[in-house]
Parts: sequence; structure tokens; C-alpha cells
Amino acid sequence: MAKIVSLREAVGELVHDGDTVALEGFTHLIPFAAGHEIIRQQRRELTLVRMTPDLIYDQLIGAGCARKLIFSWGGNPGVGALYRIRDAITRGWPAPLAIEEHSHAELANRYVAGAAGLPFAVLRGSAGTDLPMHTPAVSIVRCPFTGEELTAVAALTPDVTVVHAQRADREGNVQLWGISGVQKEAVLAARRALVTVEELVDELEPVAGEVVLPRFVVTAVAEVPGGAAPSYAHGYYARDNTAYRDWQRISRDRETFAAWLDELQKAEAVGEPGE
Amino acid sequence: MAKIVSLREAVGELVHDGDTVALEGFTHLIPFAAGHEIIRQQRRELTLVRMTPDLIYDQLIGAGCARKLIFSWGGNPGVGALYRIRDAITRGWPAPLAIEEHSHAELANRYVAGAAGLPFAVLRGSAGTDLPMHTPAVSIVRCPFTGEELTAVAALTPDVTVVHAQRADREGNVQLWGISGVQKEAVLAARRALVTVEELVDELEPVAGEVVLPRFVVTAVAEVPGGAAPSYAHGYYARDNTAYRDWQRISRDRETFAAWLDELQKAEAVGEPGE
Amino acid sequence: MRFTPEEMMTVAAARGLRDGQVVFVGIDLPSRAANLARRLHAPDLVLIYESGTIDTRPDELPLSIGDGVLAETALSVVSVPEIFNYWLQPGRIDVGFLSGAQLDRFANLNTTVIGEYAEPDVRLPGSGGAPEIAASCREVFVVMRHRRRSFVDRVDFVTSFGYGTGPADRALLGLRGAGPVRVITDLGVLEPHPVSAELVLTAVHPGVTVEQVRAETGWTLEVSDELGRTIPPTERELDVLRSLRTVGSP
Amino acid sequence: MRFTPEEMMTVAAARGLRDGQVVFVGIDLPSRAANLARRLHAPDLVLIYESGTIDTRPDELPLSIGDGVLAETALSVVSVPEIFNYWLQPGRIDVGFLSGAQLDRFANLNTTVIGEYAEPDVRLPGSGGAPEIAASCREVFVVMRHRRRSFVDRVDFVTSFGYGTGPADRALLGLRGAGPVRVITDLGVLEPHPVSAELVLTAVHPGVTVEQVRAETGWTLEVSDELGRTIPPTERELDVLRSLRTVGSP
Repeated sequence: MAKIVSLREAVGELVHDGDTVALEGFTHLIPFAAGHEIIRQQRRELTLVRMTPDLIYDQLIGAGCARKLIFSWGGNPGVGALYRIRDAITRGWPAPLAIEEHSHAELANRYVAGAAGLPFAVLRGSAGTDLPMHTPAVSIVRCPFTGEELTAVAALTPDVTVVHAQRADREGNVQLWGISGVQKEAVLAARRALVTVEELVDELEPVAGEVVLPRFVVTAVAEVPGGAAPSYAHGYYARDNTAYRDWQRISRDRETFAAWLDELQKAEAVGEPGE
Repeated sequence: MAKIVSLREAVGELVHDGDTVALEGFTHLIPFAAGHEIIRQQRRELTLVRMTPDLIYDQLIGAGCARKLIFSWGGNPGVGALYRIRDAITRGWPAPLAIEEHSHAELANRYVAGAAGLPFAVLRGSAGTDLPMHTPAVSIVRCPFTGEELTAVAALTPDVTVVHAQRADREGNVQLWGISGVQKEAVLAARRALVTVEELVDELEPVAGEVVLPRFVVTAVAEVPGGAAPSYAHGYYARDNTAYRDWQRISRDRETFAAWLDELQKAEAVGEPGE
Repeated sequence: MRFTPEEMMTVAAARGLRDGQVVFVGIDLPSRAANLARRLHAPDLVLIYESGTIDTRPDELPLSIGDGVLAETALSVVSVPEIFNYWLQPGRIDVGFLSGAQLDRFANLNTTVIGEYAEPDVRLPGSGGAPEIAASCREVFVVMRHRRRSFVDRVDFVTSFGYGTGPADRALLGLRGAGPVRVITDLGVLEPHPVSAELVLTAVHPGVTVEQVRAETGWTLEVSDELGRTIPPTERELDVLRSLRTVGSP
Repeated sequence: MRFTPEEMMTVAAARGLRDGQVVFVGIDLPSRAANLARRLHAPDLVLIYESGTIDTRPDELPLSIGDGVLAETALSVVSVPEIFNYWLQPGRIDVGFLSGAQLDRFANLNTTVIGEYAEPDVRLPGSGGAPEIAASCREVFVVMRHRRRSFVDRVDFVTSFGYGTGPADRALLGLRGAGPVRVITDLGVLEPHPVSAELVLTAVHPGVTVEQVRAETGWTLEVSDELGRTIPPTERELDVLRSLRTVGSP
């Protein structure tokens, strides 16, 4: 059953050097605060998994937390490139970064297989493209009824999945709504799950479109208001598109990024006691 | 895009002799009115698919509409047996009935494969039991990554799926909530989909737990208030447990059932113009 | 306080559940036992029904597995494919409850057919969620009335896999749950022998003799060296049990 | 009324959509074209974004594929696995929109890498939903700016499969959609030759010459016998296009 803890404590206990870590949230509810706390606690050698690395993985990778990235679309949506990730892939700065890349459908189905307790999932996938030859997690399976060949993807089971949600109750049941992406599958596929929430409430009022994560699949919940900014939390605050546009300038240059990182490391974690 | 029609017209156009027909609804929202209309229009040689045949298939099979039943649990829930189905299986009355039976998980995943446009689905399934040896729609598939053997089930793609829902708008977008069973998958797996609804509304107000079937996957919508009785429609009316208990007596005896059938055939379809 | 054998069975089943466990509940006896436990020593028991209702807290017992009362009081309602694929299959459930028309010495269960499959003597409802409950829950409790025609040497049809024909079979099939760890009847409790996996009598209910149990068992039932005797239902257990009302019951 | 080549491209793309079609929309140009069509001749166009928003009717164009405005105005929001598995994969989508950094003569697209995969000259964002859009939509429209460095003989990396190396490849792979039926650029329109599947020029936009198009194309571009000339954007088309505002734009 879920424990209610501080973000610092949660990251300290649940995220270890060398872990496979998924921070999910498809544009919406990206767990930025938790990612920043992972940077502050200087985790290293992580395998980072996210369908859309977004700014948060540009930051984690620029900060040297990762040795591998598993992803399916790595841009700054509607704006441009993620230069810290490019720098790591193409020039090994600040550390070499291995990549394993997929189509969205393939990566989503790797989580589905993990959530379902199966070793693989079947889909039509990226047949014919050059993608499968570059990832060992994609193979072929033959339908035992029709003989048709289909794509198989290996289950993904992160050591820890981190997501952000609008609300949790005090038992640790989590509720999120709006665009829900692959969060349910990423949590169910993981060995441990950390959820940051906008607010803890006494009772979860039902909401249309809600996804509920019951307390027995959540390891820890931390209350972190604003924990998804500069992405957004449906019903709480909007996406800070300016921050996304500004990131181009910060990300492009190693020194500008280093200055940003310094500031981050000086700042306290949001939602900490005493703040 | 969905057409708004009468139930009589919908069944007349969409359900043909010899079709594979799925009437779904897991205890909740069972499309009884549509089933009764199929009896009235005297469809024959149907392959009927339902996870839980329930009273509605006891009635259709007793009325001689079917030559085959695909199912996963065939009782009167909490009450007893379905005698008309037993009579057809064991004594061929009123017509011989072939069966293809599954576990719930296997049949649900046959719909999932159909909905996903795949020829099969993978699950752990009923390995070790005597079930797989009696159905050709269950086979084995080997994981290309781990070598593990898993259960494969063949996709199920009904000619027509019929479900009942609380509401539709006038464009034919359908909304249902409460226990939603396998309705979405059954509709998406089918070539044609008929939805009966409690009411047509101008606008679908969002409801927590809703499943929405957009108009482009629905062939026809018919307004049939009470169309799920004696099962129930969450938010509209409760399950008529007395009717379920009473069915034991009607179903047990061929003559009592014949009398029930006579009454049904005399009655007008609910929701018809002029009623 | 007087009690019936069926009340003893239900109370014994309820006692086996620990607070905080996640239980996959079937209709009738299992539902009664799980809801009893939730009202007694296990208020945080998480009840899941195969209709897709997660953490449901019905005020009255459902008549069917998909009654409205289950959806209305659930933390979350998910689709039927999801409940099987994401919740049951991966082994998230601590205890699954099963019953059947036949049970054999290796705890295999039959709810499909008495007689030959192609020419049945009695056609039963079939499997429903049982095969995957038997395969995937961490533990399975079987609850059924102890009668010689039901407790047979070999089931006519294996609907739910217990231990097959011996202790190695589950591992060979790759089944990940432990299987039926306890069979609770109206006469006593049977558990699989740690070596042979054959069911042995480990407890008798108050007033029941070993001879009675053997007379109602269709194989040569072994008796545990540490045969226990079930503590009779307490007044509180009986009060709560008798207060459980089924939805729409007369 | 004066217009830019990019405006012509967007209008031409929008005109290709018919009312009532179901369109899988990517961000930027595709989103602009689909939302333009919805405000002009196709009010019942069904827009689906890969973030899981079905039949969404945004007032402003989203900046990203998962903006709040998409969820707020959608008929239904489903999970990302569901949008790919239940909606895109089975072929329910009439038109999928794609773009890319490179396009080749067989309409294969590259959004992954310029140069070698292991030692890239430029690392691009990657595939996202594109491979399955290319495989599964009934038809694919490609919309991209026509430049010689982008319109290449062979793409460095096949992210999305067009016609591979010729007309038989899609069938051999079991791809069920028709593939890219139209490439709309800021200079004109290319369509696959019915026999060879190689892209040929079928229309030029107002003021554009065949020579200009050939100069910006990295293979020997064939020209259709029935070369058309695109009708210039109407005043209404331009008015509506210019009124489309992107969320959060300055």
C-alpha cells in the first residue's frame, strides 16, 4: 500500500543509481519536479525511458544522470530540437548516451506487455522501416492461426516509474484526468511506482475521463503542487509554452545549460517541509 | 457515420440469417429489446457470441435462432442454470447447438484482437486445463525473446455487434457508463454495430467512468427506453432480480417457455413509432 | 450460539483473509466470505470482481457478478479485458476464491461438465474467470460443500488447474501463483501436502469427525498429524454474517 | 489577394480532405491544414491526435500534440496505447498526415537521422507515430516544404514506409493502407505513378514552373501528362487560415 512521503524522501528511497526509470506523461502531467529532484540527488547511470523525452530528459541527460535512453520521439514539441540529448548522442557530452528507439506504438506496447505480465506484445508496428534493425527489443512473431507475420516487442518493466497526477487521497489512491497517455501502463509495468500529485484530498470525487491508480499498485505518493510545470495539469494550470520556447536557447549551449543547472541545484525541492 | 433508426428497421437491415452476432453487456446493459426483436424477426442459423449468455441467449436459443454459441460462462448469475441452452446442447431442442467455449479472459481477448485489427491475441490463459483441446480458436505462441510458451486466441470479428447504452446524441455518438464490460471491444471488432439507447440527447454531458463510441464506428442507433430490462441501466433503472429468479421456472420447461415465446411474438417492439 | 455447517464454512473462509490483501471475488460463497471479512478483521481488504470493479465496498451482497451496487461503491471500474489483462494476469491479486461442482485430490476443479464433454450427463455453466484465477492469484482458496459426489478422485473435466497430477505440474506449465493453498468446506479444511501436493485434512469443524469427512470424500483422504479443530463462529461473526443481505432478495 | 507559398501548401492540403473523413493529425502543418478544412468545407471532419483525443475541435491550434485544448474539446480522450491499438492500427482512419526531413522518389520518409545511424550528421527527433500512420491509414497525405536537400533519391533512413523500392513492396509487407497518395509541397503536388509507384509531378501551384520544381527535387522528376495548376487560395481560405492562432503564441 502507498506511503505518503516527501519528494526528497521518495526519490532517495525509490530511485537508485543504475536503475531503469520511466518518467511518463504525454505532454500533459510530466513529472518535472521529480526529475529535478533526481538531478539534485545526483543519480547516475540511469536507463531513462519515455515516449517523448521532452525537456525533462534533456535536463536529466544534460546533467549526466543517464547512460541510456529508450524513447520514441525526441523533440521539443512544436518548437525544435533537444540539444542536450543531441550533444550526448553525437558527442558524448557530458557522458556517452546509448539509445534504443521505437515508434510510439511499439514503445507503448512494450509498457502494455509489462503491465499485463506478459513477456511480449504483438502489433503491426514499423514493418518495412529501418527501425527494427536497430533495436533488439523488436522481433517477429507468426500468427498460429493465419501464418501472418507480425511485430513482437519485448515487455518493458522499469525498476521505477514516476508520474504526476492531479490528486491522491490519504490512503494513496491516485486520480488523474485529461490526456492520460501511457501512465497507467507505465505504473503497472514497474516494480516500484512514485506518484507526485497537485494535492492530497480526503476523498476522490469522480471526474469524467479519470484514470485511477489504486493504492496497492503505488509505492509512494508525494504532494508537489506545480510538480508538472512547465508542462500542465489539466484543471490546475496551463502549459507554459514560453518556457518551452525559451528552452531552445538554454539547451543549445553547454554553458547556458550549466548555468541553468547550477540554479536548479541551489533551489530547494518544491513541496519540501519548511518551504 | 451512424444512422438513427427504429429498432425494427435496424435489426431488419443489420442482422441477417447465418450471421455471427454478438450481443454484449456484462450483467449490465444487456440488449434485451434488440434480442427480442431478433426473435420476432425470426432470424435463423446465427452464431451467437457472448461472454455470459444470460437469459437473453437462453431466449434466442430456445426460440431456434442459433446454430452455434461462443461463450465463457453460461449460467443464470446467482440463481441457477439456463435450461433452454442445456436443452439445445444436450438434446438438440429446438435445434442442435454447436458450442465453442472459453475462459472469460480468452473470449475477452478474442474481441481485443478483433478490435485491434490483429489476427490473434496473447495471454497466459487456461494453460493446463481441458479447455484448449475443445476449441480450435485457442493455440500456443512462443515468445521470440524468452522462448516462453503462451496462449494465443484467434481474433473474433462478428458480422454485427449489438450493445445497449444510456445515451446517444443525434449524430450517433454513444455514451455508456457503469460496468462497461467488453462492449467497446465487441463494437470495434465488428463489421457492423447496432446500439440501442435509453435516450437520444442533444449533447452528451461528460460522466465519470464513461465509455464513448464515436459515430464513425457505429452503424445504427435506435432509441429504446428500457431496452436493457430485466438487466439494468446504471443511472436509469435497477436490475430486476425477480425476473431473473422467475426465469428458472420459465426456462426449465419447454411448454412454459413456448407460452412465454408466444407472448413475446405478439408484443410490439419497444420503442417503435406509434407505441 | 448455534450455527449451520454453511455458516461455519463461510466464517472459516473469511478468517483466512488478512487485512490489506487484494482479493478476487466470485459470486455467492466467496462474495459472502470476503464481505464478512471486510466487516470484521479486515476493513482494508481490497475486493475486485471480474466485472471490472476495483476496491468495491458493497452495502449488500451482489446477486450477480456485475450488479450496480459493485460499480456504485467501487474506487474504479475498468473494462473486462483490463481486469483480466492488467489486474489478474500479472499476479497483483493476493487471494482468489473458487468453487466448483467437482474437486479432486490434487485440487483441480470442474465447473464445465459431468460426464463426457461431447455427451454430457450434466452441462454446467463453464469456466468464466476461474482458469486464470487458479493460474495467476498468489494463493487460491477453494470454498465448497463437502459431498462425496463433488470430492472425487479425478474431476471429469479440468476447468481450473490445481496441482494437476502432482507437485511439479504447475511449474512445468509456467503457472505463477501458488495454487489452491486451502480448501474450506462445511466439514473442515484441506490443504495440499507439502511434498505430494495431494489434499490432506488439516482441520475439522466443531462436531465433525474424521470419519464423517472421509465418508464424504471420494478418495482415500489422508489426515494431517497436526489435525486442528476449527474454533466455532463467535457471536459477532454470526451476527455480522446473518446481517449480510443480498441485493433484491425477498 | 497575395499569399505565401506556405499558405498555398496549407490550403492545397486542406482542400484534399472531404467532409466526414476521419483524419489522424500531426502537429504543425498537418494540424493547420486539418483545422482549416474543418472551418471551411468539412465541418464534420473527425480529428484524431496521437495523444488520444478523438473528434477534437480546438479553437486554437495546439503547439504540441498533447495540449490541453485538445482534451477539453474532444468527444473522447483515450490512452496512448488505445489510440494506436484500437484506432490507428485496425484501419479506421481515412487520412493520415505526415511530414519529414527527407522524402524520396518512392515516398519513403525520414525523420530519424541524416547520415549514418551510428554516426549521425544530424540527429532528428525520431519516429513518433509516423511508421504506423504510414502503414495503417487508408490514405496518407505528405505535406512538406519542397527543397532539394529534403527531396532526395533515397532517404538516409526509412522512418515511414511509402512504397519502399517499388509498387509491390507494401503488399509484400502486409501493409493495409494505400500509402502516400499525395505529396503536397509549397511548389506543387506529387502523386505516385499508378504503375511504378514513383512520385510524379501532377500539379504546380500558381506562379511555379516545372523547372523550379525539378531544380528543388533530388531525383529526375517525371511530370504527369495531365499536369494541373492549383487554383490560388480564395479570399475566404486565406482569411480563415490567417485567423488560425496557435495556443500561447506571442
